[in-house]
Amino acid sequence: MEIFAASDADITAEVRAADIRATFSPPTPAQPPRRWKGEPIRLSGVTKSFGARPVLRRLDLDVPAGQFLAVVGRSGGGKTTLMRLICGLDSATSGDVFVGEARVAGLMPQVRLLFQDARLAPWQRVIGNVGIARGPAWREQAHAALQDVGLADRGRDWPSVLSGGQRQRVALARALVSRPGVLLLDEPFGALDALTRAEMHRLTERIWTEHGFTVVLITHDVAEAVALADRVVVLRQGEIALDVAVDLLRPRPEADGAEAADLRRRILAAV
Amino acid sequence: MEIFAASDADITAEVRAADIRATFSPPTPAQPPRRWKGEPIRLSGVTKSFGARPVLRRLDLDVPAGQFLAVVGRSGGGKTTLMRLICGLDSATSGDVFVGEARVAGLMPQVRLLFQDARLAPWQRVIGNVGIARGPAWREQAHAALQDVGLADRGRDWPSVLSGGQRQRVALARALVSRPGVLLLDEPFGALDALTRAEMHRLTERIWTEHGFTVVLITHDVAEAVALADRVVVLRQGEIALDVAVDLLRPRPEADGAEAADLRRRILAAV
Amino acid sequence: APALAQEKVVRIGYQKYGTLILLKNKGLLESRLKPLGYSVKWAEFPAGPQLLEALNAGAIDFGNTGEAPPIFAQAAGAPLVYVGFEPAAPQGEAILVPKDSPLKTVADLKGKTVALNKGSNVHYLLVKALEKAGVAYADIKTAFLTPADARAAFERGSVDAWAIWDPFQAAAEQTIAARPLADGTGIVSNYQFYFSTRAFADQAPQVVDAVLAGVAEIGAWVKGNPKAAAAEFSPLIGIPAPILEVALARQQYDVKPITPEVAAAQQQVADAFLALGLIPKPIRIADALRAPKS
Amino acid sequence: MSPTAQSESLALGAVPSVARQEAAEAGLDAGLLGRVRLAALGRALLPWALPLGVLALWQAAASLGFLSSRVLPAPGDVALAFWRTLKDGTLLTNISVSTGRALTGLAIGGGIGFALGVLNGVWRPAETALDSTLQMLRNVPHLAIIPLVILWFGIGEEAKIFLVAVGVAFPIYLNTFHGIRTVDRGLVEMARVYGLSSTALFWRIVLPGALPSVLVGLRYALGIMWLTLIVAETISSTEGIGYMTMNAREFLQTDVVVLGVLAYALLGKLADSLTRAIEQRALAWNPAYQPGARGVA
Amino acid sequence: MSPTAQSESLALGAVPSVARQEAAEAGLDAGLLGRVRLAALGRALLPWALPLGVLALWQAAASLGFLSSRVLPAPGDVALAFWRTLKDGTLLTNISVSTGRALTGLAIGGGIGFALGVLNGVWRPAETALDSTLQMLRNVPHLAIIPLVILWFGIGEEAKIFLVAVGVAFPIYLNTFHGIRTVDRGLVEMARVYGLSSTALFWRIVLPGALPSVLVGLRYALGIMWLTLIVAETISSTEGIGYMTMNAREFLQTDVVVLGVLAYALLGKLADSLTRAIEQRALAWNPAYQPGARGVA
Ligand SMILES: Nc1ncnc2c1ncn2[C@@H]1O[C@H](COP(=O)(O)OP(=O)(O)OP(=O)(O)O)[C@@H](O)[C@H]1O
Ligand SMILES: Nc1ncnc2c1ncn2[C@@H]1O[C@H](COP(=O)(O)OP(=O)(O)OP(=O)(O)O)[C@@H](O)[C@H]1O
Ligand SMILES: [Mg+2]
Ligand SMILES: [Mg+2]
Repeated sequence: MEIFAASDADITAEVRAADIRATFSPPTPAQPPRRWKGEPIRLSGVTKSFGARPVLRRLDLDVPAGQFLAVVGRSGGGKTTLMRLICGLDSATSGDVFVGEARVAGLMPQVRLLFQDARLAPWQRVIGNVGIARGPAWREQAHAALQDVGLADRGRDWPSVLSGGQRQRVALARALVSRPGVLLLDEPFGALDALTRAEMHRLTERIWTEHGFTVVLITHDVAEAVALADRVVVLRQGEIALDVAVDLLRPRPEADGAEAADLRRRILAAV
Repeated sequence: MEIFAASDADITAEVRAADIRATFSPPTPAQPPRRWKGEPIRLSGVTKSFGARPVLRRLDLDVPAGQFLAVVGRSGGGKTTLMRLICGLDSATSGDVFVGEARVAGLMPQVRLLFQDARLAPWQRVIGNVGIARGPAWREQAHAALQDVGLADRGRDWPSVLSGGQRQRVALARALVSRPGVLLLDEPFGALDALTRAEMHRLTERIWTEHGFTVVLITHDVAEAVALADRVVVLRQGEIALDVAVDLLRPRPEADGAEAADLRRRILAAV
Repeated sequence: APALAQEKVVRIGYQKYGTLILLKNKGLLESRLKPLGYSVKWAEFPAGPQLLEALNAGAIDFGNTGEAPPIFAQAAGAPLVYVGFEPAAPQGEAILVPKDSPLKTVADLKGKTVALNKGSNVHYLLVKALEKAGVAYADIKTAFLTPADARAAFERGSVDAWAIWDPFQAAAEQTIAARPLADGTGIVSNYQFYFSTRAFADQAPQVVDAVLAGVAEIGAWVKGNPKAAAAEFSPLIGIPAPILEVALARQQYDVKPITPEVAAAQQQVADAFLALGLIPKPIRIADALRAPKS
Repeated sequence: MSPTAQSESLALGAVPSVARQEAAEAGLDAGLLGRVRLAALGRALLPWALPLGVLALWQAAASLGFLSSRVLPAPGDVALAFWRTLKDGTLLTNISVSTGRALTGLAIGGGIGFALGVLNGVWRPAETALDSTLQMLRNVPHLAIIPLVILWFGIGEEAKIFLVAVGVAFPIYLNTFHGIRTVDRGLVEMARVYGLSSTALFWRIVLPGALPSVLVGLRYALGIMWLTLIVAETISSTEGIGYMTMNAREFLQTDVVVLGVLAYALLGKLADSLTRAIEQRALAWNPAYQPGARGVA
Repeated sequence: MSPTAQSESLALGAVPSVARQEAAEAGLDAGLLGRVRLAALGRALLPWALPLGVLALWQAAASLGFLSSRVLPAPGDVALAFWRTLKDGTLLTNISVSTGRALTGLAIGGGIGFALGVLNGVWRPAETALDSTLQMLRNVPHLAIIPLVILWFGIGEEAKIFLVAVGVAFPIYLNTFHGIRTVDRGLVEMARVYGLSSTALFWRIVLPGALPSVLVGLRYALGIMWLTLIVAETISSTEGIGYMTMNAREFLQTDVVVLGVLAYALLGKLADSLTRAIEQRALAWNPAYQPGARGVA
């Protein structure tokens, strides 16, 4: 019976390799980022329509491994759709999506997606939701991740009693704890206040720097895009209206210089 | 059988009165805002705990009729809880909440709440969700509201195919179409891009000006609070950390003068 | 151990009311069969049709019922053979009416509703009684009900009369003073029959005979000690002893191999059922008799 | 397992669009198109493969003498019985009489079960007072209470319809109750905050939310409806499919018994297809109920 | 209706905290506290009010001679029969024999129904191939296929257990299937994106999501389990509660019949309470299943 016979073998092998690597290389935060673990993403001529409604039109996009890409665009502009194509939840009407070497057809094991809605399993406690994949030592990792997002004391709660922002942070913890090759973040900070948001920015940036995966971040906050990303893409009417590199030194303080302000203005104009 | 015997009589009377009023007073947008329709909100010594966790501590708050109040605070700070107390979905552990003349005990018919999550009924089409209360001429009103939020062509769709921001706008349309005495908005613009957000600001402001209901708006965007509200309250650890009036002339352009910037800085510091 | 493993079994089906259950209870059979290398496995059935259903499926080797079920079984091709009968007991079935019923004779049944078990011995009784009274079968209404249901319908007054056999007959007579319009006397025979499968009767005739001998022994005992038998029977089936005594007294206990007269009477029943459309094709009782002993 | 194969058996709701797309591409090629049509035909026939296979095996076993025809007649014999009873009209009479009883019982019992499910689902005090009793009643065997039923309703149609009604009431009750209890509370809150009257709340939120579960109850009840008849029609019947079957069993007419069983099976299938049609219409908003939908995994 | 009264009967999940708060306030006053305890006792007894009321009416009707004791014996007679069968041990033997059969059948049939529900729920091809057949089989009346069952399993325990297994399999199948099909697809997507293997997906997402519905199926099956025995124990039995009841019915021992019916009712209630306990434990995350929860409206 092959009902549930996903490519488990591959996944286990992956996990085991990562495990061994983790065991033999002691964590050294001072090291330069291990970018090699991230995987490139490539879209070529991707069109996606729902019925007669075209959402993405012949999109071409190259994201090098380890890049932090921010995607900005109007509501209903196809950003979530783009994410679903990259992780293989949907398939393009035409055109090809590649992650790493492989053409995307079906779910990609190295890609993780933080959904726009939190999608916490109501029957798993908060800690169980963070460590949903139950890798080795998941409990400690999940607990550490909860601490990172400021919810260390909520691990034993049911998700249903959390506030909106707390749920979003649990989802963020779950995404960050998974340490993937490609991380897709669909508005991960939308329900957070300014201070919490800044903390989460620093957290995301730190883990990305340590781990070196490729990140695609959807955000409506242009300042956020400029503060976090290596490159910002504006999606308008299914096409790329602007594709701009953010060449600012890290760490970047919240309010940057004139260069950042100029960038923000350019991006806002393109949305 | 009294199972479903809410205070329908009262509601119907209300609706009928409103109806008659609407029939006899032609819509005149040039008129000064009919503030008298809004109702005041008063909290006195309100404490709310979940189990051993106190969320609101002896809160006192007076919102005059027709005021546009913004509430800002950290994630998990009890903002949503406050809203639920005002509209009667939850009851305070101690203290009293008043809306208009009445002490809140059970649902208040004159209060409408836009929930933090969109809460669209999946089995109602978009237009059916907007006109969920099915007042007289609901279809026309719902259609107009959808047009206002930029989703005129999506009325016949199921909510499940909408993007995150589109759902939020449907929920906003539903809240605005209901023309209540008190409107509670729990992060209504969180999933919207900057441009759409500005449009929705203008829409909300316009309908509030026309209709004169009391508004409590929860937002994480301090600029938004300053741009929209008459008054901003910062909720910190269950208490009011800042309560400041925004005495800026309307209409207020996005980027205001130094006064607004100063206000923003003060509020941010208090969060 | 090998001897035990080779011990053969005769599977006997019985009903709650009849001689076989007493035979089982008294434990008379086991000693008779032991010398033949057989042990007994008893199986209880709620009624004759179910018993023959099991016989048909090869789940039992021996059993007894009234006169109606074997006719349907044979019509269905069941491999049963008649191996014995108890003498006629025409009083053991009757057509009852409530005690204050205006009906006085069978002829009064015209246009009335009679409750009965479809295709049972009382079905035959009703046909024959009507025939004798000169009432066409089509002129009465029938309500086909099992005894328990019929009793409820009878007491409620949903039916005017009830064709029923013992011990229900005796119970109705004694507890609600139901009045018989007619019993089987002079109309039908009401035999009880013993059956085996063709294969078993051929393969182990001595066992069949031994069981019949056991039946005869217990029959003789019941006949001699009706009170004791009723007392012993009563808790087994939950019918008060006084009622049982009446019912037992109306039975005959003298098991005999099938005689040509009995076979002919049974053939009449079969033909009557054919005429009623209860069986789809004619059957010959003679085909289901035990081969004469050589 | 290749990624493509994986998407075939494991992918989610999204995949139908892949299938559609593939079909569209295939449309360019006439040969492929033919193959696609053939595949669709295969999909339509697949549900019947198992029953027909069993039928074939059965006929084979009967022909080769593995099965005693006394106990399980050959399909040919059953077909003959079918033809016979069809010709003399008894089969259709029996089915139509039973259908009448079944539907009347369903209307009454289903209505009561639904009403009780709603009542207990929306109103806790009612649940406290009634649910226990209903759970006890549910467990009372029909066969045992027939004398009581006769006492109450006589031996006419009422008794039979009563039994059917009792039989169908409980699955509908249980599933309605469950469906209502698990309606999304967030939506109920929303509806009340938006001033929906209790009636409106029921029709616009509670009922649609409970509907999938109610339909499961209906589906089960449609089976029970026929099954109860086999008990009900032992009460002074001369017509009806339950009567036909049990009467034939009494008289060991196995061909008619099997015919009856097959009739039951087909009536059950019919009722089930009906429920599915209702589901597809009434739950059009729910992707899980649409024809193109796949399993969850 | 005043707002307060409204909140009593109509308010949502939130209201238990009101109740708790009221209780706490009441706690300050000893008299009130007593009243609160009394109210709690009342709530615990309320479910039994209706059955006990019926019992009282029944006794009254019997005492006043409205009921023929031959058709429906007085409660006193039933109590006597209870005492009699309890003393001679037959009641307990019958119940324990039946319980053994019931649980064995439940384990087998429930297991198969669950497995098929899961299989067809997660894998569309299986559904296409099997569901139709199952819907047909579901509709085959037990009473009619007893000859076949005897052919396959003889007249021993196997036949009875088989019938119970068949009876319980279908409600569990239907509800498992429905539960799995309506699991939140968003969560399934999430789980797959987070690399859960199919087994993990099943245990962590699909099964918990389907559990409420599976438990409804179990609840129904626990009733069917007992009910089937009344048919199964007509196959050559001398023990069992179904045998006891039907045998008594055969011989018009109405007191024993009613005793049997009552035993059925209580066993059903017991089984139901068990399922509720399971629900409250297994669905602790779901506010709709907690004891304090109110109806939706
Ligand atoms: N399954 C679907 N069926 C039909 N239309 C869909 C479907 N999914 C998305 N759409 C439509 O595609 C368009 C793009 O949706 P998408 O979710 O990608 O937007 P988005 O850029 O993420 O917007 P937001 O910022 O509001 O989340 C929307 O108009 C949406 O209604
Ligand atoms: N039903 C409940 N049971 C227990 N705790 C709860 C419940 N509802 C809310 N809480 C807790 O109360 C606190 C305040 O929640 P609330 O939803 O009011 O926050 P909030 O200010 O709206 O936050 P956010 O901005 O993240 O939405 C949180 O810590 C939350 O976990
Ligand atoms: Mg989106
Ligand atoms: Mg909130």
